[in-house]
Amino acid sequence: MNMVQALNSAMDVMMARDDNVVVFGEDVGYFGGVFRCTEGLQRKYGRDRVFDTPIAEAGILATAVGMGVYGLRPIVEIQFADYIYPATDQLVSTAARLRYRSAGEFTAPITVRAPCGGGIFGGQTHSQSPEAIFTHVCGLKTVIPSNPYDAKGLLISAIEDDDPVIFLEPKRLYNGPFDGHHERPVTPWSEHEAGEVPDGHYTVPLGRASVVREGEDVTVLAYGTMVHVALAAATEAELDAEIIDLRTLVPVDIDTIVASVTKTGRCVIVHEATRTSGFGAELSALVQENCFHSLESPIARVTGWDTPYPHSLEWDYFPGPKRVAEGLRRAMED
Amino acid sequence: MNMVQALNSAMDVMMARDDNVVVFGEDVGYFGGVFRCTEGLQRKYGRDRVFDTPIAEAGILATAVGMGVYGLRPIVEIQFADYIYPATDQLVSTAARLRYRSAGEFTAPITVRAPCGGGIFGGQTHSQSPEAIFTHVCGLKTVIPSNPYDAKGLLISAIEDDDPVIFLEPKRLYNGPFDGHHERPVTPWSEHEAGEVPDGHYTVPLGRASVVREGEDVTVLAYGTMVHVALAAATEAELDAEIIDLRTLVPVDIDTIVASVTKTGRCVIVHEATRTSGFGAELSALVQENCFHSLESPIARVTGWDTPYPHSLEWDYFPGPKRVAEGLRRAMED
Amino acid sequence: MKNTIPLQLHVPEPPARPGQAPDFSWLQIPEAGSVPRPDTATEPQEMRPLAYTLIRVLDEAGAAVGPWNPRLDPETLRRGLRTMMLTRAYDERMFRAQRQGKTSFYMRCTGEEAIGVAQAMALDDRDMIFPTYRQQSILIARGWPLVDMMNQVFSNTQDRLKGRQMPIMYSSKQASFFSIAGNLATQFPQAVGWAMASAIKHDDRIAAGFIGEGATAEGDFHHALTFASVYGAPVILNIVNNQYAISSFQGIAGGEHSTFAARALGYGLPALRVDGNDFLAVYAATRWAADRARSNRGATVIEHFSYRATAHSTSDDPSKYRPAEEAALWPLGDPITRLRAHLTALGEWSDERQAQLSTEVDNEVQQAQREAESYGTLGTGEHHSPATMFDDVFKEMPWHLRRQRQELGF
Amino acid sequence: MKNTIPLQLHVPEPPARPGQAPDFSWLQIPEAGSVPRPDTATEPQEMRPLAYTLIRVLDEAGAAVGPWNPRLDPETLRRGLRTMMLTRAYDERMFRAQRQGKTSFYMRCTGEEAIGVAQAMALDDRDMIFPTYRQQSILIARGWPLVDMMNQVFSNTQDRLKGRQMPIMYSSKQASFFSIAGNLATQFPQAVGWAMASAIKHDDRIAAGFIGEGATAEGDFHHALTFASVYGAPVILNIVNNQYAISSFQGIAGGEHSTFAARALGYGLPALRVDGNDFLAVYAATRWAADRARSNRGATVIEHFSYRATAHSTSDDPSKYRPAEEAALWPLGDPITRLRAHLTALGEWSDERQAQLSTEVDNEVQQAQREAESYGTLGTGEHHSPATMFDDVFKEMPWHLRRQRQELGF
Ligand SMILES: Cc1ncc(C[n+]2csc(CCOP(=O)(O)OP(=O)(O)O)c2C)c(N)n1
Ligand SMILES: Cc1ncc(C[n+]2csc(CCOP(=O)(O)OP(=O)(O)O)c2C)c(N)n1
Ligand SMILES: [Mg+2]
Ligand SMILES: [Mg+2]
Repeated sequence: MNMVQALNSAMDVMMARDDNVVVFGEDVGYFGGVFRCTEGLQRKYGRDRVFDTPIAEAGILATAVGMGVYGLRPIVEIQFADYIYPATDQLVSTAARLRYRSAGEFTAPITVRAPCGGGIFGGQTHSQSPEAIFTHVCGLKTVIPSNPYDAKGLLISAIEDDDPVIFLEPKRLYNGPFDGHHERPVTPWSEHEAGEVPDGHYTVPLGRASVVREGEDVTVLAYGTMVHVALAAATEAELDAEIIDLRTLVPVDIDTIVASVTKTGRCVIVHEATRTSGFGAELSALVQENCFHSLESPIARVTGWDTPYPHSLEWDYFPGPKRVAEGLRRAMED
Repeated sequence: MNMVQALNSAMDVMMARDDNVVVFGEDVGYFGGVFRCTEGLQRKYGRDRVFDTPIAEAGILATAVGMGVYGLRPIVEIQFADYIYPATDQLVSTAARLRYRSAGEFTAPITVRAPCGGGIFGGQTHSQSPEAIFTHVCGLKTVIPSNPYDAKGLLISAIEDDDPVIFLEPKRLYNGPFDGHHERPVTPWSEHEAGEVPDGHYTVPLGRASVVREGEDVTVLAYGTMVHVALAAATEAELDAEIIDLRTLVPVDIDTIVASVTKTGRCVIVHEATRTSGFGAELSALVQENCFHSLESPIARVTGWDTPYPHSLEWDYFPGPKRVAEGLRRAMED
Repeated sequence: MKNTIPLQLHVPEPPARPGQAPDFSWLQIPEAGSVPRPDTATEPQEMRPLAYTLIRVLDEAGAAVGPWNPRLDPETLRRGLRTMMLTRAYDERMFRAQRQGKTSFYMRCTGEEAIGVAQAMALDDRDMIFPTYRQQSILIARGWPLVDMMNQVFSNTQDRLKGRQMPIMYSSKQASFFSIAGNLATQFPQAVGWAMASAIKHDDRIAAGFIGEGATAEGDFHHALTFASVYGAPVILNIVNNQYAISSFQGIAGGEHSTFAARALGYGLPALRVDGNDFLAVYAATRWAADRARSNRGATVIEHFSYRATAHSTSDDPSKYRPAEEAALWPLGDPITRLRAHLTALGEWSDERQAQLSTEVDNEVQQAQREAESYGTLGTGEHHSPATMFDDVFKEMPWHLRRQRQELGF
Repeated sequence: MKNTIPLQLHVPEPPARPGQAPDFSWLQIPEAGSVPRPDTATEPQEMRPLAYTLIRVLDEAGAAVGPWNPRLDPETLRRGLRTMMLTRAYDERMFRAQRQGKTSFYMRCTGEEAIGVAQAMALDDRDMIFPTYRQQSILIARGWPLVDMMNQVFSNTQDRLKGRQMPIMYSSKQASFFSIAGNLATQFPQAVGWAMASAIKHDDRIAAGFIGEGATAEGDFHHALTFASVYGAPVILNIVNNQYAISSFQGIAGGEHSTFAARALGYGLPALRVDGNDFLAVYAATRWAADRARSNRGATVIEHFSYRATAHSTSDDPSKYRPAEEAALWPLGDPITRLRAHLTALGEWSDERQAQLSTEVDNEVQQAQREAESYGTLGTGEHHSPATMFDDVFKEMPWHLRRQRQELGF
């Protein structure tokens, strides 16, 4: 399966198992979503469990909260992560805070799916990676898969989770493990082992990172598309890098991070989002707080620039394998 | 002047100097604002330059953007920083991006004033410090004053600035330099030298920190209320701490930070906001990147917890002088 | 080509400011009983005038008149009166408690008691309420213990919300009363979502959302009406127009050129505009709307036209922005006085019974307060352990919160 | 007490899906000339029916009839026809350029040309437009160079927006055409803010905002109408109802039980609903609304009833969700065909002149394209230097952006 099919399968499995699972969002019903992630679900589960909504992201989140309070488990799609901002208040002030403010009486077990990241010439409003904002909001979990197997397993975990989960889907990975070499064709997921996705129910737990490549020289903390870029960069820099796919940003898997950096003594953090106050800052602070005495060189951040995502210059913005490799080399210097 | 009067004076001065300055927001007109910051301005400058608005923070920001495009310089008040979330899309997708997306043709020279921070038993929706979110948004400047003199000078700079500025006002400082000792009465600003505020026009530049206390042992990076808490903590811990009041978070004054940490070799970061992905994370990452070889102990963060701001337990949430002093001692240990 | 008149900004001003005499000349009050009551099966577009009038049942003499008269029996009326009086007594006590330093903040609903009480009585107890902060009367009408409410107001050791929430931010799943939000308007589209869920599950429970006229300006209001219209959600969307949003009169919210009820029409939703100080009118309107919702005819918007008789909250001083006498002279009177007059006119009430009831509710409140205070007040500082501060952020506490709790010493 | 009917969720469905015959039976089309034209001084509440009808000027025979006939001279009509044809030719060329890999994306306004062109011609060139992504016709009507627009579409070295923006996100201060937003609806309340500023400064310029019927569901729409109503802002609030929002028919946006124009009424704003494929109707409605705005009578909402004749964008395939023939059979026809018929009926046009004009606009577009391509296309990769990526985030570049630019090697 590619990632779109894996996500579709996760929703399919959960809708079949649990009558309380409903799916809605802009264009997700008859049409099956602009990225086709919900294709066939309306036909299979009916219009009152899978439906199109008005274009009002705040309305989508608000009704999802109300449904969650009733006892449903809504999965909502925000067409692009860039369009989640109108829903900020409903997310921050309500979904994230409901359990706390009602001391557990009312909850919002919502999964918010949103395609994120660039690389499709989407310009500043179809390319953003806003994860850092959600990680600052207590009460929200934030998840970003990097491959179809994880995508399905994590999405099922997110749907089953009793807390609101922001589930960001790196749209550049929908069809294959894009490693930043935009000049080359992408191999399809069918040729990748993580494209082997079971049909049925399984979970990949939230809060657990995955060491996608073991190494001794330097630790790379990455998630989403950047996992594949980091893999390419490590190979190209000929470094024995240990690459960690965080998968869940909150709660982050601190043990795996600390174990790795304690071992390697060096750390490079990679993300596509703008740098200042990106999630890389939190990771850097955590590594520094927990591994200070192991660190042999400064923790490096390789990230998107602090500019909007530019249309024609997107490959100059994107932290591709060359820039990541440079970061790795820098981390090896001191 | 206390801080309310200083802010009022900044707006008064700017409205008198520049016909294009307008002030609006919820209850800011006839009533003069729930914290009285705009008192008397409507009477003085007329109803079409100072007016009440419908309760729609996104509408306030949107109309401010439109006015900015026309050529005005709107100052808008968001009644509590906690209520800025409905305006996120207008702030992020428009105000912050307008200069970039029009290559400088259209701009949004808006100042968004919002009282922030806790300590008034306001519970989770009248106590938040959401600055980190804005610092992640390229195109926005974020300012937080810690005393009346700076408040006036920085607000004038913000109004004169041609880019959108988020101007957060620690409401606990409106009446005096609150140092976290909530059990003691606060001395009024009239007894503090920063309460001596000139009547006329002057500026405190954006992007420049202030070293409020020089010291050799450890650097404290703080802003807003925490500046006063840090001062108290340093005295109580009997440490020769250098305390830096950042004043502007974006663009942050990296030179002052680096000079200080290079000198002291130790750094404690203090803020009231929740810890994870707070602005402290960015500061920690920056210090680590720029001063790695000078650091003698891990950079410590003393912050609000990753929970909503609780009503009755607010002093257990608030990072008061005791916790900051502990952080200072920890930084001195290694 | 162009007209050369210079453009002008219009900024609405209230009819009177402090120092001026209250002015009600703008108010159009139709006679009680004069507004027709269409069948609930009527198409919304045939009922548009109901958004521009005022449904009133109680006339000046205290008689219940016209087609909207819900013909309630005296027992029900007395229960309504008692609940309104209990609410007011509760408010007065809690207001004083705040002034005495027993808590940080309080908000009264004085003058607006009929809205919550009559609506609660006209609904089923299992119908879900998404309130604002001025519907404490609904909890009281549903028999929720005053002690429990006070525990919340005092943030004491028995506060089910563990002292986390500001006073008056009640929450009771058992009473089908949603957790009150600090961020205005958020609950309004949530009520629609809850109602949609009830429809998805072929349930028979409906929802009722509340919003102040000031907060209708938020985008959430628009989302609520849009989604309610699109999906035919079984929900009552109540707008409480108490003329003020803190210091701003309703013209600033957009009430100068239209009614708030009329907002509904553009979405194809029916709207009723009712005298919110008329217990019977509110009751009847609620029943009408509930009947529509329960028979799959979808949502109804109700504007309750009322007056915020006291300050916005304990932090507010209305004499700074409106004439002091405006409240007392409000032409639609006081809901308690009016229902009492009705019962008296019916021969079902007397000054003695009134005095007795007054003492009774005072005692009830006093007794509850004594108990609640025995669990502590914010002023005296008995509260939940700081360790509880880290609970309920998530269902299970993640490592970083556990570490932070340890940092705090727990 | 309760009705026992199980509740049901209503989910709107379009009249026809792929494989079904298009169904227009729901459409109510009043005869051209049949809708009265009130004086612009009329009170909004007296004009409510205008929100539920359809103002049409051009009849089936191509005659201009009724009180809304703007009585334009043939020269103006021919200019309108030419601008619409130029827009369509431009769209076709750019669409093909995208298919040829010269750019990443394109959006046509096919079938909606009259809306932008007639409105632009009825306004003053200094009136400020806050467009969506389907009003390229306004730029063209204002005489903005096609080459400049193409440079933006191609993100080439002459793109004034420095390749930053996706294709079609034009911006031109000189043409009083606001930078197009990716986030739907944001521009609508901004138009109101601009108009408020114009009023504050006693200027005589008005604003015109545009929004799709789908995007009216966003909170921004509500804020625009609320602020426009409260402050009497001199603005025209245009809703382009082209029946679709990507794959969703207008019922999903809330068009099943009401018109989009009718949203205005609840705010006390007047609304006109016009045949958006009728050049003369759009022109007349715009003039009426502009006259109101310029004489300090405030905002008008106009719903332009039209049909999105082609795909949403180059990324879209409408055959997946609507009958293929629906566009061709749209009962209100094509705006170019209709204006041409009118000119012909007037004896002011001929098939020869039409053919000639067609060649002329094609050549004009072709020539512009040749020039634009000489500055590069996205496909060939000539563009601004990556160093420019760091400009204009702020007026002055702060240290962190300077450092990042250095990191990139500039
Ligand atoms: C999003 C948001 N903005 C602003 C506020 C501050 N605020 C609290 S109550 C209030 C006035 C609300 O007025 P209205 O909706 O009429 O309700 P009422 O108080 O009259 O019952 C305001 C502005 C808030 N709580 N939330
Ligand atoms: C806030 C936001 N949400 C979603 C989108 C994605 N999107 C782009 S166009 C569109 C449909 C808009 O339809 P409509 O408003 O009717 O305009 P039309 O395309 O028909 O001109 C959607 C959902 C967006 N750009 N912005
Ligand atoms: Mg009110
Ligand atoms: Mg459309």
